[in-house]
Amino acid sequence: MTKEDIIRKLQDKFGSDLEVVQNNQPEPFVYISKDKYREFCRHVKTDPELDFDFLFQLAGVHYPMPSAGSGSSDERFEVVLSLSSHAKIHRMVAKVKLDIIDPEIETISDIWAAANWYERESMELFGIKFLHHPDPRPLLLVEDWEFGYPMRKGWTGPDFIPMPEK
Amino acid sequence: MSTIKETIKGFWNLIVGLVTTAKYLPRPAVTLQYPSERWTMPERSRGVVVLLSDPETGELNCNACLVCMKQCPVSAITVTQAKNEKEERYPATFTIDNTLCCFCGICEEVCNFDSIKLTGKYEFSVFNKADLIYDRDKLQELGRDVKYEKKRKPKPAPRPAAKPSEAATASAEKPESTETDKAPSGEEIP
Amino acid sequence: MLELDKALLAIYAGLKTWFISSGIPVIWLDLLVMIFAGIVLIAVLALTALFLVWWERKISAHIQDRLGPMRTGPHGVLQTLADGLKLLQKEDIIPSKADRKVFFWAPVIAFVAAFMAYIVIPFGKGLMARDLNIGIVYVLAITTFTVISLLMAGWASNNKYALLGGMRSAAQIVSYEVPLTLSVLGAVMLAGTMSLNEIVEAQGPYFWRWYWLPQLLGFAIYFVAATAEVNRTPFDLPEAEQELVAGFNVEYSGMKFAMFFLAEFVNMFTVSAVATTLFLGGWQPPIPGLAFIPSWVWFLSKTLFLVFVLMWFRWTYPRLRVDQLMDFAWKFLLPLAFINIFLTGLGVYIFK
Amino acid sequence: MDRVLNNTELRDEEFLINMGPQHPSTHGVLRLVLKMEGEFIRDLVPHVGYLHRSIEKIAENRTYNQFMPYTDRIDYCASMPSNQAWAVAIEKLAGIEVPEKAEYLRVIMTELNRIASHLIYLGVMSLDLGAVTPFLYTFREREWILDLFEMTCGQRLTYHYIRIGGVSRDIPPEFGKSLKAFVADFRKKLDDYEAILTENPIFLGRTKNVGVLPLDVAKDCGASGPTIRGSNFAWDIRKAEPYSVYPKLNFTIPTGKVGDVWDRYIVRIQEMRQSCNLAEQALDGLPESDVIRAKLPAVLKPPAGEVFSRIEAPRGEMGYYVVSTGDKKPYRVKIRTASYGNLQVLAPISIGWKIGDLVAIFGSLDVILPEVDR
Repeated sequence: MTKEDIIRKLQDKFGSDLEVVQNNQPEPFVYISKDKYREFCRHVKTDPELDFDFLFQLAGVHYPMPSAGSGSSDERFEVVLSLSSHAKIHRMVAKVKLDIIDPEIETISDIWAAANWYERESMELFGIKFLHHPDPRPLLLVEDWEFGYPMRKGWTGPDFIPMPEK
Repeated sequence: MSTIKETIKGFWNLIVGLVTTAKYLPRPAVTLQYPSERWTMPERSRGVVVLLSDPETGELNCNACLVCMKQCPVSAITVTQAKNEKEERYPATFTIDNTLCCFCGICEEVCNFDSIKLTGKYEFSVFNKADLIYDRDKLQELGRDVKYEKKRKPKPAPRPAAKPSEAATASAEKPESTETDKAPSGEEIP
Repeated sequence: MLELDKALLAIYAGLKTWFISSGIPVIWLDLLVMIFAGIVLIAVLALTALFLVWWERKISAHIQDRLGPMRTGPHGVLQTLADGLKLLQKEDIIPSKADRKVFFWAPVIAFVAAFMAYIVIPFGKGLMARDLNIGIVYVLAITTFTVISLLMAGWASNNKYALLGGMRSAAQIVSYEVPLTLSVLGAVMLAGTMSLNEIVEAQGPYFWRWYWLPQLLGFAIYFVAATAEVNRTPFDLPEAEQELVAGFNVEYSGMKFAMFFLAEFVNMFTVSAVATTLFLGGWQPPIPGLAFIPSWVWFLSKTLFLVFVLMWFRWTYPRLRVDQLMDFAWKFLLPLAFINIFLTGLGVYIFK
Repeated sequence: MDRVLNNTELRDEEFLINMGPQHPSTHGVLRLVLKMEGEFIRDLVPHVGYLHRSIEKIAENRTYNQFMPYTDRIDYCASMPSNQAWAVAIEKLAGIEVPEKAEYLRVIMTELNRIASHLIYLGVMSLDLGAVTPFLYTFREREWILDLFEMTCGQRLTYHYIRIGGVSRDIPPEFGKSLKAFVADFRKKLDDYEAILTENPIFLGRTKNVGVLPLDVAKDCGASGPTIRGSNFAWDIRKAEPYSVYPKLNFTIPTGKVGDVWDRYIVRIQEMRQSCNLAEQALDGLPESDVIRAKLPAVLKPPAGEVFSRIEAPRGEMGYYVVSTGDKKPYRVKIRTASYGNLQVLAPISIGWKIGDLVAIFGSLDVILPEVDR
C-alpha cells in the first residue's frame, strides 16, 4: 500500500485520534492518541491489509523544551514505533505523545514480543513507565543504577563529561 | 539399508574432512613472525597522527586554523594559536592525546594546509599513559620522514587570515620558531 | 644402530658377576634394576609427554597454516619446558569451598595412573619393565583409573562446570570401556595369550600378518573407543571448552593443572602404544629385511603415527553432543564389537 | 519470557548455572542464567548491557559527520553497513544525491564486509562446536578482505569509509585485480569449508533439527537477516525495499528449510557466494568517474524532521531513527541493530535443549554483543 492509502485507511478507522505529520518521507508518520494506542497497535498488526507484523524498533524521545522537534511544539515524551510489513512491504512510523511528568503508557510487548526489550530500554533510559510490562527490569544499565534517566535531555551523572564546546 | 548407506556416507565425509585438513598441513604458513618480519603498511594506512613539515625548510605546515580541533569527534586535539612578529599564525602548542584518538582521519580530511596526516606507524605502545600525549615537537619529529603530496586544492579557509601558499611561505620564513616555542606563553591568543 | 636390549643385558650380566664376586646378594641387584627401570620409564615418558605437547601444537599450527611456537629453541622445541617451568612458578590456587584432600589427590592419581600403564608395554625387543602374563588386562584396568581422578577433580572443585565435566567423563569412560575391552579380545583370541610381549611375538615381522588386517573392525573400534577414553576431540566432552569452559580442571592451576595436562598426553601415548602392540605388530619391523633398524625405533614410529592420527582428528572434527556420544558407544560400537568377536571366533575355529 | 531466576524456585535435581559474562562461547559479554536439570536447559534468562557505551547519547553531542566514526564501533564485525545505514539516514533526511560511483563502491565494500562478517560467524560457530581449524581458515580469508579495506580506506576494523553523501576515497588502482583474485580464490576456499563441515556427520548431528526457529516466533521477536531466512522466508531488504544500486545487480536470496542451526549455517554459506557475485558485478559496473562524494557544506545542517533508515546488514536489518531540529547536531538517534532482535529469540528456541546445543544455537544466531548493548 502507498503512503496515502495507509493514511486514508487509518484515518477512516481512528478519525480524530490520528494526526498525520506532513513531511516528504516515503513512509507515513502519524501521531496516535494515548488512549487509542493499544487498540491502534492491535489493529495495524491484525488488519489483513495493513499487516504490520514486524516491529522494527521502538524509541523514546524527550522534548523538554517548547518548540523543539518537528511535529508539535509542546513539551512531552514520545514513543516512536517503526513498523513494517513482511507481506505487503510497506512501513510506517507511529508516534504517541506522553506527559512530561510521569510519562506512562500501556505495554505492547504482548502484541509484538520484540517490544519487550525496547520498552525495558526506554524505561531505564527515559523513565517512561510501561504499564503491565511482564519484566520491568533494567536492560542495559547496571542493576543498582541510581543516577536518573541518562537519555533525558540535560542529564548529568557522576562521570558525565560534556563534549567541549569549540 | 538406508541406514547403512547413511553410515558409509558419513564415514566418507569424515575422510573428506581429514583430507581437507591434511591438504593444508604441508602448505607454508600465512602468518608473519612479527617482531622479525613486518607487514608493509599501505600508503593510505591510518595509524599514528603526525604533523607534516615543509620538506625544504623543515618548518611545520600548520597555521593553527583550529579546524581539526573543532572537527575531532573525540576532542583529542588541542591547539593554541600564536602569532609571530610578521603577524602570521602558528601553533604555539599542538597536542594530540593518543589515549583518546580513534584514528578516524577526520583531521586529515578537513585540514586545508597538508599539515596533519595519519601515517602507517603503529608501534607506539608505552609503559606510562602520559607518554601517549604527544606534543608539537614530538608530532613534528614523527612527521619528518613522512612523504606526502600536495594533493588538495586549497578551499576557502574558514578564517580568511592566511592562504595556503602564504602559510607555507610564512612557515618557511620563521627561523626563530624553536625559540618562540620555548617561550610561547606571552604570544598566545586566548 | 644401537640395540638397547642387548646392551642392557650385557650390563646386567657384568653387574651380576661383580655382585657375586663381591658377595652381595643378587636380590639387591634386582631391586636396583627395578628402581633404575622405573626412573628411566618416568624420565622417558615425561620427555615424551613434553614432546607430544610441542608436537600437537606444531601439527595444529601447520594444519591451520601457521607456525606455532618458534621462539624457544629451534622451532620452539623447548616451548613446553618453558611452559612447564612457568606453571611450576604459578600460585597453586585451591578454591575456598573445595574439598581440599580430594582436590589435591585427583591430579596425583591421574598422573600416577597414566604412568603405571607403561610397566607392561614392550617398547622394543626385550625392553619392558615387567612381562606380566595378563598384561593387557592390567593396562585396561590401570587406564580406567583416569575416570576416578576426573570424577574426584570434578567433585572436589565445588564448581558446577567442573561437576558437569566430571559426570560427563565418568559416563563417557565407563561406556567406552566396554567396546574397548571387547575389541581388544579379538587380538587376544588370535594370539592366544594376554601377555603383550607374546602378542607382539605372535604377529611376527610381516606387516600383512599383523592383526590390523584380520582385526580391521576391531582395530577401528579400539581406535575410536580409545579416542573417547583419553578425552580427545571429537569426544572431548569432559573438558569441552566452549560448553564447560574447561570441564573438570576448570579450578586447577599451576602444577596441578600441568599434571592433568601431561597425564592426558601420556594417556594418549598409552592408547597408541597399546594399539601398536595389539594391531600393528609392536616393535616388529614390517618385513624381515628391515630388522637391522632397532626394534624400539619401529615401536616409536608406529606409536607416534597413531598419535599423529589422534591429533589430526582433533584438528579436523567438531565435538559430539553428550547423548550422541552415549548412543554411539552403546548402539553402534558395542554391537560391532560383538560382531567382531563372533567373526574372530569363527575365523579362529575355521583356520586353526 | 524474561524474569530473574533465583535459587528458591528450583525443584530437586535442578541447579542454576551462570554462563558468562566471561565464557568462551558467549561471544563477548553476554550473561546467560541457565536453570539446568542435569545437561538439560529448563529455563534461560539473558542479561545484556555489559558493553553499553551510550552511543545514542554520544550521538546527540556530535555533529552528523563526527558521529560517523562511532558507527564503526556499533558492530565491529561489519562497520561498513553501520556506516552506510547512518549515511543513508542523513541523505534521506537532507535530500542528498549520492554519486553513482559512490553507490557502486558502497556495494562492493558492504558485500565484502558481509563476507568478512559471515566468515567470523562461520569460524566462531565451528569453534563453538569444537572444531578449531575452520576458525583459523576463515580468519585467513578474512585477512585478505581486511587488506582490501586497508588498501582503500586505511583501516582494518573501523573503516569510516562510507560517508554522508558518498565515500571517503576512490579505490586504489590495484584494488580491482586483488578483488578478482580474492573472489576466485575464495570460492575454492568455501568448498574447503563445506568439505570440513557441511556434510560431516558429527556436524550434522550437532546442527540438524537443533534449535528450530518457527517463522512466527522469528517475526514476533523481530529477528531478521539470515536468522529469519533460515526459517524458509525469503526476506531481504536489498530485494524488498531496494536501496543503493541493488536493483541493477543480479542476486538471489538463499533460504533454509526448517529453521534449524544447519539451515542458518547453509544460508550464510550461500550468502557468501552471492556476495562474491555481487562484489564482482559491482566492480564490473563501476562507472568511470571521479566524483565519489556529493558536495556538502562543511557543517551539515539537515532540515528539521525525522527519518528512519533501514538496510540489510550481515546480521539482519539495521537502521537509524534520527530526529533533527535543523541544528548541526542530531536531536535524537535511535539505533536499531539486527542482533537486538536476533538475541530475543534465543530463550524461546533453546529451552529444552542441552548445554552443548545452547552453544550451537547461540553461535548460529551470530549475535554481536556491542550491537545489542550499543
